[in-house]
Amino acid sequence: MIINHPLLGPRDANEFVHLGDESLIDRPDGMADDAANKFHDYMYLRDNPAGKYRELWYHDAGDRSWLVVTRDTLTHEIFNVELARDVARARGRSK
Amino acid sequence: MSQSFRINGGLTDRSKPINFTFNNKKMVGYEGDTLASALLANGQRLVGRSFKYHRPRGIFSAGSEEPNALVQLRTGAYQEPNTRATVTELFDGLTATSQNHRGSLGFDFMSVTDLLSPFLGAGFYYKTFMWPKAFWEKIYEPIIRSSAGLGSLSMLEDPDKYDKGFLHCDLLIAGSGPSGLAAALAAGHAGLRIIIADEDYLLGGRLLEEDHNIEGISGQDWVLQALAELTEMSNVRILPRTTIYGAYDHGIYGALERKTDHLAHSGDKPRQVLWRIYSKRAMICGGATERSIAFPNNDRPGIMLAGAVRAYATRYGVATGNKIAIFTNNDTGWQTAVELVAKGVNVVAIIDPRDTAPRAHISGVAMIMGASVCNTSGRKALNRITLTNGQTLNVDCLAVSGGWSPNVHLTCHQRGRPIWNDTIAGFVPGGDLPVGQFVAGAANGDMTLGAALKSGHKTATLIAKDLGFTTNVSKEAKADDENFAIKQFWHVTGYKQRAWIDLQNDVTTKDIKQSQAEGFRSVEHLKRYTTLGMATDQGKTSNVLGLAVMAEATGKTIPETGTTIFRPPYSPVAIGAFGGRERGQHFHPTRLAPSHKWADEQGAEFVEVGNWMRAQWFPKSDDKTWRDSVDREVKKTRTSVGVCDVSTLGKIDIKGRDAAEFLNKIYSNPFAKVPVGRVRYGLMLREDGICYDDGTTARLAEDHFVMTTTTANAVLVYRNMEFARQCLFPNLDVHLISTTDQWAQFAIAGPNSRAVLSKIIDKVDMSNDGFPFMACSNVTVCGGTPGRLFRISFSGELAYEVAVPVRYGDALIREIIKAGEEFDITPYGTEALGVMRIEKGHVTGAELNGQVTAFNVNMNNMISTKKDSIGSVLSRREMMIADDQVRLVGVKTVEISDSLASGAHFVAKGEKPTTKNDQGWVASVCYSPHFEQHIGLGFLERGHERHGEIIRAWDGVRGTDILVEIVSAHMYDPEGGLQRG
Amino acid sequence: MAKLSSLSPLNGYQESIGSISLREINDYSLVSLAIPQDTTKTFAKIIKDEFGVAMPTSVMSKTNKKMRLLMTQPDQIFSIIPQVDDPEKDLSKIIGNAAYITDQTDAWVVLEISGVTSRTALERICQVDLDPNIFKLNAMARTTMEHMATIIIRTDVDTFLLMSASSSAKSFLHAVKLSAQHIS
Amino acid sequence: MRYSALSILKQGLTGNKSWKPVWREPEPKKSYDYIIVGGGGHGLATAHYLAKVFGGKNIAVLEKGWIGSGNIGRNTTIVRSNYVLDGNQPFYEMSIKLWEGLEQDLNYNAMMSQRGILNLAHSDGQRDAYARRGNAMLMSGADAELLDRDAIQKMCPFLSFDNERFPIKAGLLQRRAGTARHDAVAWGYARSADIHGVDIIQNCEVTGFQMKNGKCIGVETNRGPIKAKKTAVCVAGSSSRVMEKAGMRLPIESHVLQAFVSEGLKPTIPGVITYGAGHFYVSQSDKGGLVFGGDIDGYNSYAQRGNLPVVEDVCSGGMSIMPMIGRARLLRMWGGVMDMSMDGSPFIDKTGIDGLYFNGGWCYGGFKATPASGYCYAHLLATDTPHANARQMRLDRFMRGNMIDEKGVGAQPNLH
Repeated sequence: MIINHPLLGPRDANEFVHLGDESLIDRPDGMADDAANKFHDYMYLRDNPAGKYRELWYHDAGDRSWLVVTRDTLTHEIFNVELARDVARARGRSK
Repeated sequence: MSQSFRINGGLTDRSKPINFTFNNKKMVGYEGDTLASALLANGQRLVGRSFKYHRPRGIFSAGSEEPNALVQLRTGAYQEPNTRATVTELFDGLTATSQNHRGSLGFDFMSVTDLLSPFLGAGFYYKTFMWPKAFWEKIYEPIIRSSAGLGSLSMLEDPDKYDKGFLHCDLLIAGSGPSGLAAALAAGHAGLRIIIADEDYLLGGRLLEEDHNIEGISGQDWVLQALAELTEMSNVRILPRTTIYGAYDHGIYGALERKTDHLAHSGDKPRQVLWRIYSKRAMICGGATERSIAFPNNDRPGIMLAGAVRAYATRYGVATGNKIAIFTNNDTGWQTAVELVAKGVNVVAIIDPRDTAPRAHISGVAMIMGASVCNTSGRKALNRITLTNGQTLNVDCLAVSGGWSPNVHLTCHQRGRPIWNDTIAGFVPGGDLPVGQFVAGAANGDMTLGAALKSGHKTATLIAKDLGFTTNVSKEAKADDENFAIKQFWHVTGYKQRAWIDLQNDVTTKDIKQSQAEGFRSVEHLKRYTTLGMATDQGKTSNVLGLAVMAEATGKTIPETGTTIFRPPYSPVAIGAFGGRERGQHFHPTRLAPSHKWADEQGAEFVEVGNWMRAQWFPKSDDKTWRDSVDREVKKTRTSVGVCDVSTLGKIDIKGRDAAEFLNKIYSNPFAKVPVGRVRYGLMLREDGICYDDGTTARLAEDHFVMTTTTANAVLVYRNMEFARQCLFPNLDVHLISTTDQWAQFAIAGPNSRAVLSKIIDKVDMSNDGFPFMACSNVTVCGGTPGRLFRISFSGELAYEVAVPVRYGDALIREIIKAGEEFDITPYGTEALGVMRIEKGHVTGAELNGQVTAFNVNMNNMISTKKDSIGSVLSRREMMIADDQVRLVGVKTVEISDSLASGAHFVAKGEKPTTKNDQGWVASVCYSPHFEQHIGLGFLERGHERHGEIIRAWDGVRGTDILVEIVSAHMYDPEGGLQRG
Repeated sequence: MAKLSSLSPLNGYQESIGSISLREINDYSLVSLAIPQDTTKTFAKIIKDEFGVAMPTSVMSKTNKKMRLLMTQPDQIFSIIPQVDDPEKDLSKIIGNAAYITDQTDAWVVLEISGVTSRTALERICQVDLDPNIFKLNAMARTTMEHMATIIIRTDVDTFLLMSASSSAKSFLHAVKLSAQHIS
Repeated sequence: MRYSALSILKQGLTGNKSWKPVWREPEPKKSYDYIIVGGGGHGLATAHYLAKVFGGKNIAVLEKGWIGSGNIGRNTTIVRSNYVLDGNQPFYEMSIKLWEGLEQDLNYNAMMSQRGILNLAHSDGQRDAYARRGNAMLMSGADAELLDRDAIQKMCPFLSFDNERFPIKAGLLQRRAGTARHDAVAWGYARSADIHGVDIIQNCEVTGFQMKNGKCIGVETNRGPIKAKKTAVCVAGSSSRVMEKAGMRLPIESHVLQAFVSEGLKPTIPGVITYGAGHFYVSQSDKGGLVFGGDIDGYNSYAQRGNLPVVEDVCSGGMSIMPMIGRARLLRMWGGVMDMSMDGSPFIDKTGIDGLYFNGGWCYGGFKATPASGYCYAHLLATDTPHANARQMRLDRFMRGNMIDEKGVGAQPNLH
């Protein structure tokens, strides 16, 4: 596979490490009352779609960026690649 | 044997004879021959035995689709099983032997299976060999295994080198026949960066094997002209002897280039190079493969594909027989006849099941329409054929054409399905091609020359436009279209003799019918039940025929019956080539510690820790065993001073205004308020609450920490912290720099460590008050070299770690040893390190194995409840903090003389070692010179409240079962006075 | 006490293989400059004013006699300068709080490969497209070769700098050397 | 028709004309007591044991394609019981015992071949972990032996014992492990289930579940609705896609695992061998092909195909530990969809929905589990209580913190 890095252009996927679902960005608040349930769902439950999937990749042998890749799990076609940091900020994560 | 079947013409160089042997028979061929063409020239008909019935077999094709002519090439460690003679270039001294027979090729004891064939039909083995139970492994299976398989490996290490590489292009063209060359010319002139690859060593495809005219010159001359043009272009890369074996995601293609297979010796150069080709677009111009017709006894040596007979005559100057008959259901068979006759080859008859007028007029050839071949004879070589009209003909070669199958393989590697085309009676590429892939020529169903040239040129021109190369549009080469009419005629029915479909796996029309009768009707079931198309030729000549027969048996059409999926590789690829150069010592990179050179001089034993080589111990002449060395190193360190290279530990510099806040989220114990100049032990959890890593982190400045991780987890910890930094807390001002390779770090431990270091460190108050336990500081060493000093202890002794830039590491270890001479300082390795940490009760990877919680290691009080750190929430799940969980304990053998092994399980006295009675396990052990017995660390149910208890350490796989006493993990200096002193 | 002598990862290795020459470069200092989100502009101005070098991009290094700058991460720049004893100290005087400075000189081995066939040799281990029209002069890429993280920079038509981890320097040299031998 | 040497003889003498279909092709009925969704190995085994052992009646297996078209038809055929955790090991040992009697139980030769599995260790730590595992195996009633370097060299002289990057330190050997003919397992179970009255319905895709006040009362299919007292899902790589129709999210991701087979060779290696310092395991099929594989590709996929980096990684591992295979040619590579669970271990459990049961999360280890999975699932369906050997394979184990994580890599499916 080839991942079109937003800063570096097309790179062979073997430079990257795959983590999993984009939703891992949405880490729940550990101090909240329902933290136990929230963290269970966050850590263990997956949509695992057959089709468009937003997933996290890490440019391990490259610029160390975490990326959010939108890819079709049936065809492997990649539609979009973003810097995870930008996505995280857009989702309101801060400190 | 003389080359009695040579005729004039062809592309072999008669001035360059080449000697070779087949089954120790000396033979001669010419440069430009393949092993197959040379064997045929020498009149060698019988070349191998079939897989199941061990039927005599001869050369069937002239290409990589060959199912029969598989030989063992070369000898000794170079022995290469299952090598297709039809694509093996002849080289001087080539040795080949036939395979899969007991006794000689001519007399194969195993051919008895042929007589038993009525009982060995499809799937017979599923229905028997079940009684008695014990017989399968001992008797039946060994027999099946030894008769199965084809060639054999030498069982010796492959002495050849292999390499890999990466290529980039705008357009990859797979195949150099008419459509491929037309495409290359068009794209080349347009300025695209192109790669054109062909599995053959000569480019030109069928233009080398057939007589044609293009633009008024012969097809072969046109090829030479085209190649001359392409060679001139700097934007064109021509790869002969290169098979595009697979189509992968996003325009990546796998290619195998055979660099030295055509030579007697590969020298010190790679035998093959495996290319990964990154293409913007790709054109598949792989042509088509001819198939046979299933008629009784259609597998005898001398029965060949018509196109192959034509190729041997035209390209190699070899007549495949003295009396040749042609059996064809389409017009290309007639073209073969015309060309053979023109070359003076004796064609006695052409048999065509079509009830039409002859498709051409060929004088001297009996043209028998509306008839078929219904039997043949000649066990080791064909000598007679019988026709459905009762006629018999004495022939030594039968050229068969059952039509052509476009080579759609590469279009299907991403699970695209080809579609059936009735006009050409073959599958053509479907609509769902891999992204960026196009197909032209016969591979796309353009079976005639004119059409192939046209589609090649047209497609390439479109691609050029699409990629923005618009200026040069070259003109298209023109040629006439030959006749290509075909009748869908698959097999000759109504006779009881077997008619073969898959020649290599011995699948006959009977097997297909039985498979249908037993309900294995889906194509995949058919393939799996009969093994149709699963041989080394992957059914290139048999799949379509098999489908057609199954379709007929089920009363369905071929499209309804479907097609199996083609999978990479297009033709088999040596495993060595996929392995490339990453073998032996170079399987993985090797990392060397800064003191490696010095340690090597000391005669240290080294051990792999991940990719690192670490000194395990430093033998002295009077050490009798490795244990003597380790015990000595431990005692010396505990009584005086020792030094150990700990540079392999992961080091990460953490900088930024929010560094402390960041670490407070990463570590489960508090880190926000670590004062500058102090080190703190940190426990790191995975988000799922399991212990991940531990280590010390030093605060060198308000905005600067230095973290150490275990050697094994350095990369992962860094990655996880980058995740936290970028994805979870994107607005913290914190930066990570891995400094593992920047710093050489040495642990100096023992009562005299302070005295030794005082000589190394420039002007630092080393007193206990001036530089107390868990202190850290930037320092200079040996008169000005910038360094870092930490007072931390893994051994439990008064100890320090001193770090300098790696380039000074070698010099520093020598200085430390010098400074330590008066105290008889000892270097110690990973074994002594391990002994001391076990004595002290420190956990490492052996305990923190990814399954263990802070609760298990009695550290759950380190997980702060006042903050939200990674893993804290999930670490509190009920089962993870349940009373009956295993807890970290120390163990001592009850008998001083007993030795303990890690991996032993805890079982109560008098109980059976069963899963139910399993109470835990021993995680790490050592002989402790301090306690003068074996001790260890382990995990035991409720272990924290069972100190003093005597229990068994049961080690069934090593056959030991001893009594141990459960003690606190902190066995050596539990109060920790020594390290603080 | 004697000042500590220094030893480079490949001890000044130099060799010609066919038309290719390989040599270790070890007369430099290398520091990592981590740039806080709010000081990017200040930093850019400082290096422009003080060193006359523009900000590098993530695919193009910037260079002059004084230094070469590589963007190795979105908020991290490597600066290669002539060798000094304590580059952290020297640079912090100029850069101040505009970046966090970390000496990385010893973390890397730097190998220079040059010669008309250098690209052909690199084809065997480098999956980045080195076509001169695409990977232009001073272009840089952080990639992997033979499982080793590598930074490659084009310093001339047929000359490349290869940077990899110092601890695996010998394995890295082997990989590059073998490629040169295989194509010579 | 009962299979025997005699039946083959008879048929052979009469031209093999009267072989009967191995299973019927019935039309689906309006309703069943049990519907098993998924005609793979586990589904067919479940049907077999449910009908034959637990006396279940009125059972249907619904398969969207052709039976055995899933991972049972595309795996590397390894059978073993060499786990360390008590949530796994007794279950897999039970499975081996069922394998050992399978031919007789099914009157079908699935070619279970106990030629052993050898796991190589390349460091002291790895050896000790294998010792702990081997002891756990013995405690469960399985067989295990810890071999030293010399014993391994005697057994496998062709392994790389010089110039190795990671020397062979020891090996864990289970002699009762081995391989079986994967397709035949599906066909054998199908044939036996069919004989015991199970309707095996191919080309019947489940498109939804029929719900009635919170209870599952049947399924919707492309061949019409079918009622069922109990609906048992058993669809491996498609687990998430199917259970999503019941509104469930699973602790499962679907990943691609590639496998490889070489050209046919005369007998080359004894049993199954796994490399402890690289991603490579290999065995040799009765037809002579080296069947080998390694890690999953590492990204979610339903595409049933993989990519080159893993192919090359696996083969370099093979060349490093077994440098004599260099001149053998790789004949075919393919990929299967693995239902990778969050801790690498499976589920055999009721769901939150009455009448709906789930079996999945087998990762890349489902083949060897086929008999025990079918048996325990049938037990659960028939008795509504989990079989003792599958009692930890529950869907709620993550909530309770009772993970069965053999590898110790945590909630990251692509690392298991």
